[in-house]
Amino acid sequence: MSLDPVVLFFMLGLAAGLMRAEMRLPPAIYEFLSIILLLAIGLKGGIELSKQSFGDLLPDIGAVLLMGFVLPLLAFPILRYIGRLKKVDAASVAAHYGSVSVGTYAVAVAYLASQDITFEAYMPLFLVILEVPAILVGIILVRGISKKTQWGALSHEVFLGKSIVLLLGGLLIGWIAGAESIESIGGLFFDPFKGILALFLLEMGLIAASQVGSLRRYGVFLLSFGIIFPIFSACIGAGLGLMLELSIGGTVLLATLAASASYIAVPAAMRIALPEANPTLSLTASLGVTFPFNIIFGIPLYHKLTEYIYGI
Amino acid sequence: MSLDPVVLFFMLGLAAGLMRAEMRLPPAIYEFLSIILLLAIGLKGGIELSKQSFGDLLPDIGAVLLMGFVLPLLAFPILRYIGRLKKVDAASVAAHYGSVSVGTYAVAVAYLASQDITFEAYMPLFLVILEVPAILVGIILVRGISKKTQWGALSHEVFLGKSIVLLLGGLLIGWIAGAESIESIGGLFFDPFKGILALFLLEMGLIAASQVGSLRRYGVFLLSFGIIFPIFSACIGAGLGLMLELSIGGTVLLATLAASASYIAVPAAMRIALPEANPTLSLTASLGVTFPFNIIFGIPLYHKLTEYIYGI
Amino acid sequence: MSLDPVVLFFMLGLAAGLMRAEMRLPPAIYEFLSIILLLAIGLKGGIELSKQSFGDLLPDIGAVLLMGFVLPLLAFPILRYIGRLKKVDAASVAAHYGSVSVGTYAVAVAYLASQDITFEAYMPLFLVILEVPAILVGIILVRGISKKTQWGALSHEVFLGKSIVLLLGGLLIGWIAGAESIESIGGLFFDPFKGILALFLLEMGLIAASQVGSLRRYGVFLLSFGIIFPIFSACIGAGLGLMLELSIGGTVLLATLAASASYIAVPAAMRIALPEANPTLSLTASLGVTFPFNIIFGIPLYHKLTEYIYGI
Amino acid sequence: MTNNICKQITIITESALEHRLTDDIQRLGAHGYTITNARGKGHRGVRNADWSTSSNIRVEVVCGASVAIAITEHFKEHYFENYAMILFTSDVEVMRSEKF
Amino acid sequence: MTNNICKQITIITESALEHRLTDDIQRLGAHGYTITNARGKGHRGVRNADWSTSSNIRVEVVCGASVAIAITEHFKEHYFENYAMILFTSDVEVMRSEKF
Amino acid sequence: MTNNICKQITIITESALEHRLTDDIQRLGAHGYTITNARGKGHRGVRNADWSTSSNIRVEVVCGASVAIAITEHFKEHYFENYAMILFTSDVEVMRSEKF
Ligand SMILES: Nc1ncnc2c1ncn2[C@@H]1O[C@H](COP(=O)(O)O)[C@@H](O)[C@H]1O
Ligand SMILES: Nc1ncnc2c1ncn2[C@@H]1O[C@H](COP(=O)(O)O)[C@@H](O)[C@H]1O
Ligand SMILES: Nc1ncnc2c1ncn2[C@@H]1O[C@H](COP(=O)(O)O)[C@@H](O)[C@H]1O
Ligand code: NA
Ligand code: NA
Ligand code: NA
Repeated sequence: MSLDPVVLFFMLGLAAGLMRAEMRLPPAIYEFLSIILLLAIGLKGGIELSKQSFGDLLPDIGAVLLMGFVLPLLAFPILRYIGRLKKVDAASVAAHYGSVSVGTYAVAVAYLASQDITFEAYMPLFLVILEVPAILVGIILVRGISKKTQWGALSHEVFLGKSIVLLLGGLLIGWIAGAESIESIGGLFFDPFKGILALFLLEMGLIAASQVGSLRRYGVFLLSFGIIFPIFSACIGAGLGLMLELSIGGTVLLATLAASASYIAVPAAMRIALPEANPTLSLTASLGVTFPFNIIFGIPLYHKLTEYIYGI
Repeated sequence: MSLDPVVLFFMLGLAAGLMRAEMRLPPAIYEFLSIILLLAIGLKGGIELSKQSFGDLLPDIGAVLLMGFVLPLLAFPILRYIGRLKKVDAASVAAHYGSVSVGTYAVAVAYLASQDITFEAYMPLFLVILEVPAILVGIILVRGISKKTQWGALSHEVFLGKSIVLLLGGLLIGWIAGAESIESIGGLFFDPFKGILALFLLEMGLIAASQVGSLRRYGVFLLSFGIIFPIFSACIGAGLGLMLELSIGGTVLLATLAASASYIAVPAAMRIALPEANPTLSLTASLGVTFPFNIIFGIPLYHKLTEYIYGI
Repeated sequence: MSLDPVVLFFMLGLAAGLMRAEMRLPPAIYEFLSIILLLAIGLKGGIELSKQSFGDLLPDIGAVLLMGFVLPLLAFPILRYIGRLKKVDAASVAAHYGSVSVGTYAVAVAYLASQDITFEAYMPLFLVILEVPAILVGIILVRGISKKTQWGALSHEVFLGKSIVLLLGGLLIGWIAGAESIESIGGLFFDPFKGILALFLLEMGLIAASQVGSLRRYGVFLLSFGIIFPIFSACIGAGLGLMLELSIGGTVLLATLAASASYIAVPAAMRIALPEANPTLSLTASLGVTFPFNIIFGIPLYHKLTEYIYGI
Repeated sequence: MTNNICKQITIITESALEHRLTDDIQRLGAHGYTITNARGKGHRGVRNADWSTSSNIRVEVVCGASVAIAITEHFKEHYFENYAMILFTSDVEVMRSEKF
Repeated sequence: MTNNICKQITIITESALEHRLTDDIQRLGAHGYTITNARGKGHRGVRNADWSTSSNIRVEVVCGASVAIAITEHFKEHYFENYAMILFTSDVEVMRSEKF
Repeated sequence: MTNNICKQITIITESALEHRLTDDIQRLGAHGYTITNARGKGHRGVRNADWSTSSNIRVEVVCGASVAIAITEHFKEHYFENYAMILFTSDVEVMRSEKF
C-alpha cells in the first residue's frame, strides 16, 4: 500500500506534535485553508447539482438524513452504559459521532481520485445534510424538547456556522454559475486543492497530537470507542450506499461520512446548547482518536469493506 | 444575464453578513488577498507599459488626472447643499467619490474578460493616477492651501500608502522585467487571480453588510447619493473614454473607475488630514451603498452606457 | 544583466522600507509563505533522493558537514580580533555565518532556473545538513563542552526548529511518495512557488530595510564583514563543489549556501544557548547586509566565480 | 478635567462566547468594551489558539462600580460553572469619565 | 531590589494612529511601549478589526507620574476630540524602576 | 461570594521564551496564565513582530502574593539580564479566589 502524500503530511504533523516541535501554523492560516477546502468542496458539488434534477435526489436525501438521526441514537447507549459517561457527556459525544468531518471527507475524495475511482458528484450535499441532525438528537437526549433550550440562538449557531454557510454557499454558487464559469476561479479552488489539503492535514496532525495528554486521562474506553464505533458506523453507511445503489466510490464516501466525527460544527453547537458537557472529552475522541484512525487506516478499510459487500 | 462567480461570492458574503453568520475572514487573510490583487493588477499593467512608449500616454494621463480633480468638485456642492452635510463631511465624502476602488476595478476587469472584451492594458496606470487628486481637493476645500496642513505627513500617507506602493511597485516590476520573465511568477499572481478576487469579494460582502446599521442612521440622502452620483460619474468617465478614443473595454473601465469610491486610501488620508470628518459617513456610503451597487448593477450598466454612446 | 522578478520584489520591499511606507505583511502571512517555501524545497529534494542511492551520497554529506564546522571557525577569529567583538558576540555571529539561509538558497535556485542551468537535485539535503554544525561550534567556542549548557533543551530547539522539521519532513515525504504522487500537490507547492518566493522577498526587503538603523550604530566593520566574509566562504564552497565534482549549478548552490548567513534557526538557538550574545548584532549583519548583498550581487558573482574555477 | 476612578473588568474566556458576552456587557450598562485574542491555560486545560475551538479572548470593560457589579454577578451566574473563564477587577483612573 | 510604583497608561484607539502615538510617547519621555491588536466598541461605534480601517490597537506605557501626566494631557489635547480613543491609568509596581 | 485580592503579574518579553516562561510559571505555583501576541519598544530596541524573531508576548498571571514574589524573583534572576523583558505587578480583585 503506497501512502498518499496528504496522509504523509498528516503523519508529519502528528510526529512533529508528539516530539513537541515548534511548528504551530498561524490560526489565520488554518482558517484560510479550511475556508478554501469548504468552498471548494461546495463548488464541486454545486457544479454537479446543476446537471442533476434535484427531485431525483429527494429519496436519497431523506435516507441520508435518517442515518444522521439514527447514528447518534446508536452511539448514546454505548457511551452511557458501557462507557459510563454522564448523560450530558454521552449525548455530546454521540452528537459528534453522528455528525461528520469535512477534513476526513476531503481525504477520502483524494484517496478515491488517486485510485481513479469515480463517485456521485453530489456527495457534498450529503456532507451538508449530515452535519445537522446529530446535533438535534444530542440536545433532545438531554433536554427533551424543552422550551428552555434557546432554539433561536441554537439554530443560528448550527445553520449559520461557518462550515454550513461555506459548504452551502459553495454549492449554490456552483449550481448557479455552472461548470464552465466556475472554471475561471479554479486556480484558487481546484488546482491547489490537494496541496491545501496537505497543509491542512499537517496542522490537523499537530492538533491531534496535542490531544494525547487528555487521551491518557480518559483512558481505554474512549480509545476503543473512537475506533470501533466508526467502523460500525461505516458498515451502516456502506449498507445505505448499497441500498441507494450508489457507485463504489459513492458508497466509500458515505461509509466514510458515517464513520467520521465532527470537530468543528458540533463542538461549537454543544458549547451553546449543552455547555455543561465536557468539551475535552468529545474532542479527545474525535480529534485524538477517530480522525487519525480514519485518515490513516479507516478510509482504505472502508474501501475494502465496500468492495466486500458489493461482492467484488 | 448570467452572474459571474465573483459577483456570486460577493452576494454570499452580503447574505451571510445580513444573517449575522459567523464568518469573519481573519484580517491577515484579507490583507494577503488584497496585497496579491494590488500587485497582480500592477504587474499586468506594467507588462503592457513595457511595450508602450510612455510619451504617447502623456495626454491621456493629463486628461484622466483632470477628471480626478473635477469629480470631487462636482460631488461637493451636492453633498453640502442638497445633502446638508457639514462642510468637512461633504469634502471628505467628495474625496472618497473622486478617488477609486481597486476591488471594483478588478471586478470590471473580470466582467470584461468573461465577455471577451479587450481593453487598453495600461489602465492600471489610470487606477494609480486617480487615487490621489481627489484627496488634495477634499483637503483644500476645507483648509484652503493652509500652512497648517501637515503636507509632509500627508503626502507620506498618500503616496506611500499600501495601495499606491503595491500598484506602482507592481507596475515598475512588470515594466522592468517584461512579460516573459513575469510569467514565472504567474502561478501566484495570475492563475489564481480570479479565485482570490472571489474570496476577497466574499469578505467585502461581509464588510458591506456590516454597514447596514449605520446606513439606516444616515438615511435616504446617503443611499441616493451613493447610487446616483456614481452613475453620473460613469457618464463623465465614459465621455472621457470616447474623447480619448479608448476601446469599448477601456471606456467601460474608465467609467467604472469614475463611478467607484475609495474605501482604503482615502479613508486613511482623511483620518490624518481632516480628522474632524466623520469616517462612518463616508464608509457607509462608499462600502455600504456604492460598492455593492457597482459590483452587482453598475458595471453591466456602464457597459450598456458605453455601447450606447459608441452607438453600438 | 536582466534582473529576475523575485529580485525586483526584494528591491521593492527594500525601497518601501527605506521610505517608511506602511506595508507590513501580516506576520501570519510571512509564516505561511516560509512554510510553503521550506516544504516545497524539501519535497523537491526528496523526490530526487528517491531516485538516488543514499549510500553514494555519504562522502559528499561528510564533506559538506565538515565545511559547516570549518566556516564558523574561520569567521570567529576575524570577528574577535579584527572586529574586536566580545567573545560571545563573535561566536554568535560566526554561528550565523557558518549556517545557511533558506531564502538565499531559493533565490539561487530561481536564478539557475532562469538561466536554464541544472544542478544536483539533492542539494536541499545539504541545506538541511548545513543548518546545524555552526550552531554547535558557536556554543563550544564560548562554553567549551560544558555540562552547564542545557544540551537537551538546545538540541530540541535546533533539531526540532521549524525550518529543519519542515525541510526534513518535506524531504521524507518526497522520498516516500515519489515524483508522480507528489505531482498532485504541486498546485500549491510547485506552480506558485516562484510567486510565493517573490512575495516572501518583498517582506524580506522590508525586514532588511528595518535593520539600517542598527547598521549605522555598529558601523563599518560589520558592513565589511557582511560582504567580504560571504565572498570568501563562497570560494570555499565553490572549491568544495569542484572537489566533489558537482555540476556547475550544484557548485553555484554550494557556494551560495556557504556564503549565506542564517536568520531563523541560528538566532533562535543562540537566544537559548548564548543569551548574553547581542542578537541585534548578528541580525543586522545577516539580514541587513549579507542577505541583500547575496540576493542582488552575490549569486551572479558566485556564478561567475564558479565558471572561472571550472575554467569556462 | 473630569478625571475619575472607574472599574476595569478583565474577562478571559472561550472565543465562542464573544457575541453573548458583548451583548450582555452592553445590556448591563457598559458603554464599550475591548477584545484581544489570547491563549492560555487554567483549570480547564490548555487553550492554545491553534484553532477556533481552543482559542481564548480577553475582554476588557471600563465602567462604573455598579455596572461592574452587575456584570460580575451576571457572569458568575451564567458562565462560571460551564465555561473556561476568569474575571478580575481593578481600579483605574479615566479621562472623560462621562464616557464610561 | 529597586521595586517602585509607576503609572501604567492604557490607550485604546484606531490603528491608523500607531506611528503618531508611538512618536509622541517617546518624545514625551517614556522609555518604551507595548502594542497589541484589538477590536471593540465605544461611542464611535463598532471597530471589529475586519479590515485595517476598522481595527484598534491597545497601547500600554509604563512610566513615571510626570511623564504619565504629559502623555495624558497631550493625547487629550490632540486626539480625544476627533478620534476613537479611551485612555486610563493605574498604579503598578515595577522591577528595575530605572528602566521606566 | 469569595472575592479576594490577588496579584496580577504582567510580563512583556520575547516570544522565544514562551515555553520556558509558562513552564516556570506553573512550576512556581500559579494555576494559569494568559498570553497575547504583542509588539513594542524598550531598551533593547524595536520589536515589531514582523517575523517571529522580533515579536513579543504579553504574559499575564493572576496569583497569590507569595507565588507572585516567587515568579518575580525567578524571572529577575534568570531572564532580566539577557532578554528583552519588563515585568510589573498590581492588585486585582478576583472572583472565585480558590482558583488562583
Ligand atoms: N491564574 C491565571 N492567570 C492568568 N490567566 C488565567 C489564570 N487562570 C486561567 N486563566 C485564563 O483563563 C482561561 C480560562 O481559565 P479556566 O476557566 O481556569 O480554564 C485560561 O485559558 C487562561 O487563559
Ligand atoms: N467602556 C469601555 N471599556 C473598554 N473599552 C472601551 C470602552 N469604551 C471604548 N472602548 C474601546 O475604545 C475604542 C474607542 O472608543 P470610543 O472613542 O468610545 O469609540 C473602542 O473601539 C473600544 O475598543
Ligand atoms: N516603558 C514601557 N512601557 C510599556 N512597555 C514597555 C516599556 N518598556 C519596554 N516595554 C516592552 O517590553 C519589551 C522589552 O523591553 P526591553 O527589555 O526594555 O527592551 C519591549 O519590546 C516592549 O514591548
Ligand atoms: Na459520523
Ligand atoms: Na470615483
Ligand atoms: Na554560510
